[in-house]
Amino acid sequence: MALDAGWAQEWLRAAARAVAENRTHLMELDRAIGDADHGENMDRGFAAVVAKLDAGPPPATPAEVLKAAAMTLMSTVGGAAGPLYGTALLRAATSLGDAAEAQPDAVVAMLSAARDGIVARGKAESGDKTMIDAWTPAVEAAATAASAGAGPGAVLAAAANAAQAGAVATDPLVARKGRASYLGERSAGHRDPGAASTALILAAAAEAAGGPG
Amino acid sequence: MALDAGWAQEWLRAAARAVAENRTHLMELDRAIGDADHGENMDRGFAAVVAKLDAGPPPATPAEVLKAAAMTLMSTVGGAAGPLYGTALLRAATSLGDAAEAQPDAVVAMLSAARDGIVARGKAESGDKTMIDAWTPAVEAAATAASAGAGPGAVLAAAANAAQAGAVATDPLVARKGRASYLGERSAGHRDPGAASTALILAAAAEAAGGPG
Amino acid sequence: MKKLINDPKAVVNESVEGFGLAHADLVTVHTDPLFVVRKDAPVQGKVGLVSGGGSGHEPLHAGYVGRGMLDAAVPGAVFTSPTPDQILPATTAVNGGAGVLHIVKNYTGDVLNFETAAELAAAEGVEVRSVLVNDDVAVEDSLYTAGRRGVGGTVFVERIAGAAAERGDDLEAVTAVAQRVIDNVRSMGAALAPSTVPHAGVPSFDLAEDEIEIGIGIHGEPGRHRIAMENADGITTRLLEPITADLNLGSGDRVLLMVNGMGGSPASELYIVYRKAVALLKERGVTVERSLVGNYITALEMEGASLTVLKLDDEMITLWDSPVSTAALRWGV
Amino acid sequence: MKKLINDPKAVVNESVEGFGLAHADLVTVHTDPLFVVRKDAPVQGKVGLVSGGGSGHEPLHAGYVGRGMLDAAVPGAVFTSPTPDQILPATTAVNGGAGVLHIVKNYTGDVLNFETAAELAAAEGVEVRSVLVNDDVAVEDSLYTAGRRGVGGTVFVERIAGAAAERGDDLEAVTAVAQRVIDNVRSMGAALAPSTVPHAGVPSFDLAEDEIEIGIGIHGEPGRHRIAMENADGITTRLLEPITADLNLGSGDRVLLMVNGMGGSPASELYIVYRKAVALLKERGVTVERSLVGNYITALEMEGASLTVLKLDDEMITLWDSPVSTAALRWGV
Ligand SMILES: Nc1ncnc2c1ncn2[C@@H]1O[C@H](COP(=O)(O)OP(=O)(O)O)[C@@H](O)[C@H]1O
Ligand SMILES: Nc1ncnc2c1ncn2[C@@H]1O[C@H](COP(=O)(O)OP(=O)(O)O)[C@@H](O)[C@H]1O
Ligand SMILES: [Mg+2]
Ligand SMILES: [Mg+2]
Ligand SMILES: [Mg+2]
Ligand SMILES: [Mg+2]
Repeated sequence: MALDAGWAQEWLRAAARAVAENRTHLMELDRAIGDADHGENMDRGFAAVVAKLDAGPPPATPAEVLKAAAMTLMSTVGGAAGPLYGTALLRAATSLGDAAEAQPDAVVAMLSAARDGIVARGKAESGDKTMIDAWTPAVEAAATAASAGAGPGAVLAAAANAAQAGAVATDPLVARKGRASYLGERSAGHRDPGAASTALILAAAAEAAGGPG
Repeated sequence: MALDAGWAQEWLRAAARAVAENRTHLMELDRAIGDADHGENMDRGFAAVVAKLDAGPPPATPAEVLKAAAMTLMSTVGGAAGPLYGTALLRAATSLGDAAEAQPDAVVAMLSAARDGIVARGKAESGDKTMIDAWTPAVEAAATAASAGAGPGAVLAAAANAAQAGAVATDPLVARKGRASYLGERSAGHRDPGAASTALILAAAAEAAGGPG
Repeated sequence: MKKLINDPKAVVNESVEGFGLAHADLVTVHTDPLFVVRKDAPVQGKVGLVSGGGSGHEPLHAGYVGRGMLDAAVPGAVFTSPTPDQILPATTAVNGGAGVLHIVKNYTGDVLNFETAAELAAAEGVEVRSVLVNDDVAVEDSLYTAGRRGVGGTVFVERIAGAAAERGDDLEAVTAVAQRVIDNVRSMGAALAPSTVPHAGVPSFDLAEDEIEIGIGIHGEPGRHRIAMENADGITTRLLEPITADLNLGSGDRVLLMVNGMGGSPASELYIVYRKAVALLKERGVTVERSLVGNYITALEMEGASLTVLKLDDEMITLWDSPVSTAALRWGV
Repeated sequence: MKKLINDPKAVVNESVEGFGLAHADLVTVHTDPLFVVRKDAPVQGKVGLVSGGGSGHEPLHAGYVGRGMLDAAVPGAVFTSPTPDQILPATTAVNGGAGVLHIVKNYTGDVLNFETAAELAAAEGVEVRSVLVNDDVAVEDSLYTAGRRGVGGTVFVERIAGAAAERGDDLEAVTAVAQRVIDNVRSMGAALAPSTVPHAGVPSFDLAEDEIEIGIGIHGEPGRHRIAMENADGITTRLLEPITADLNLGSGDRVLLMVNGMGGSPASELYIVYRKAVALLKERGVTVERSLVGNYITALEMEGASLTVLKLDDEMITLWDSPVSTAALRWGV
């Protein structure tokens, strides 16, 4: 499937489904090292995104879809994740410009812009046990896939796999940013909820692209 | 043993031991249909009585002992039981007058005066599921024993046995006085804590008398 | 049992001592025997107001000692009424020559201990009157029982009678307005989870995860009956109905409404209950003129809430609004 | 999970609605987006004070809206910071031409959302400053982490900056005094039992019958470490030591002391903690000039308490004592 406005819509709808299915799981992760609201926040936000998509006229470009989603997340998620995902999608939209569809290089640029937006807002570095630990390997894997000549779907699939591995790799880390950092050493041995939701969202992007294509 | 000042002291000390041993039991009874403090209140009060006896010069008459105990209970037990037992012992003391020791008829009169004092203050009738349901059969049994020619120890033993039977007989009753009355029908199926403590106290009186004598 | 306490037997003394330290501008704490009086007691020429009862209901009663409310509070052991040897000196300490009113919650223990203290005070030449608060509609009022309990309405009686005393009403008038509040106030409560008396060490009743107690008192007693868990609107309706029925509230009536937390429920939940109670009263044409939402008469850390409704007249509103300066209620000063 | 709520998703809206009904004399509640402003907002020529954060900390923040304290409170979902689309209209609604101060508790979510709102407000021509409250000594302060959390100190910042704004200080001066409070205030808390977030439905951590959490925050997060249950004096000492050390408190220092209940602990226990805290401070030659004991910044129905100590100067005392009229703090009016 071409990564057009239809794909972008399907991405967000698939993400909303994934977040809803994993609401309790994300809440459990956040309960262990945070305040138990990540699943609820993300579910509330993505449900609002879907409502927004349902209500509005079909946007013409993927950037328009992502921008609308960004604004909705920003005003419905709250907490740390709201501004971070909001900024990520806003930067992703800006990076896509008014292209009708995204080619592999544009996908890499989009993911990179999203990651950079999160860093700009949250100031986290790799290894701080945040969603950045899922985004950065995702961007790197996407870049590698794209330079190896993969199609847009395969680039997204590579990103999704790396994000998932990155999320798993947060398990042993001691948090240095976000709410989990208050726990100090006690944060080790638990997966970062934001990294886990990033993996879900990127898997949704790949799923919406219909696999390698 | 003659029912003299020494007996009265020993009665209260034995009662204090019995109440201390049954503190949790009395609290459990009160927890079921009241506010879970009867054991604590009685234990606090009788411990204070013992401390008072230990501190003071040995009183000359049983009435003096009972009067001191009455005042102490009144100012340390609190709740419903404090004024009721305080009044009971005060009236008991008054009934004994300045006799050096109590004969069987005086024992009956003493128990009867105590019971009447509780009724005067608390206005409970037989069957209201209160300590009266232990006191009244105790008075009756004591009177029967005395008119049958029993000695003072045997009169007290008869009173104690009847009080215990009276306490058991409160089990099926629906409370109409005291805190248990707030429960209405739900108070049935539980023993009244005040009736149970009355049985303990009268058993202590008999014990202090050293059995039928 | 996990509690922020040292020795279960020292709970009341240490707590009241801390209270005295925190509110040294308002009260003086007497120990041995234990009672709390208004800093400037006795106020000459003013009727003195004394209340008291078992501890564990904080801020009741010590939290209501101060200008425009109580002159003295007498704390008993936890959930156990105080003894006459405490009530008597509290009574004489606040007698400014105009007599003293005892505000007694209707529990056998409180009634008997205050009764004895009043007799002793009278013997010392202090004129003492008593009123008996019995506002809990969960308990049937009958000549053959101990009658209804005194619960949330006590706060209103202490405040409104306190205001009347403060403006200089005599003992008869203060007693009369206290009785008028009692005649027009009703309450009912529900518990979601029990409390644990420190010296008992176990919860005062056991409740399944999907059950609640309706018609509880403030001493951790079980309630009148147990029902399956309901939502806030449902519970509010269940508590308010018997109150409005008993007070015969109807169109045009004005009320003072208290949504009281039992000690362990968050304030946010009390406001959800308040929202529904106001709506239900409005449906009947009843106006909520004044209100209190918060922990005003508690049962340690019990989870739950009670509703108290007072049918107001103009004088009660004036008295309610007059200045009050206590640890737990303060306005106008 | 048993709570006095209807729909877990409606908790915040219904609760704030009830709050608005109960305190209609003090505040106006705006819904969609949700925020609470002082009845007479905007006060012309006065610096506007806005705070906010996740709900579940009641009375913080809406309970502190009114004369001498906040102009607006912005409630997020339970334990979740509010969003810029709520904070922005609250900010413009209380701008009386003298600019607006955002009082932000130091949590990533609050920081980011207030930051965005401040940018948007600036774009609309409103002068906005921000202060970051970070008083929790349980958390290590480091350049490489999110830094210390904002907890109990927030109440003091809101009150003292609110008093400065009320007397007419300009934005720079109000910001400066707020920062001075932040620089001199420290807190630490302990939990005996966790709370349950309505939408989560399970307690936010599990604690054995003989364990307590030391160094907890106000969001139901687990604390820094877990220890075996201790008595009130022991826990108080454990909480106070790091505070006095961090503030370097010594002989002659004067402090404002708050013993704050986390929501589910009875007031009587807080006074036992207060008693010990005062004694410990006295040992060091520190005088408790002013104090608060009660539920001022909570974590739903969590059982436990926190201590907050502010090193006072004369101006802070003057500001603290000036009139305040909010739902949860009221004196002098
Ligand atoms: N400074 C940061 N940079 C990047 N990600 C962060 C930062 N702070 C927190 N996060 C992410 O946000 C997630 C928590 O989101 P959420 O639970 O919704 O918000 P909150 O922590 O405010 O409750 C964390 O798991 C982490 O991945
Ligand atoms: N009106 C009364 N007449 C006689 N006994 C009473 C009356 N009211 C209560 N009691 C007795 O007091 C007992 C309760 O005592 P206690 O628990 O110490 O006081 P409280 O009920 O104030 O907590 C009851 O079990 C009952 O036997
Ligand atoms: Mg979270
Ligand atoms: Mg009892
Ligand atoms: Mg009792
Ligand atoms: Mg959160």
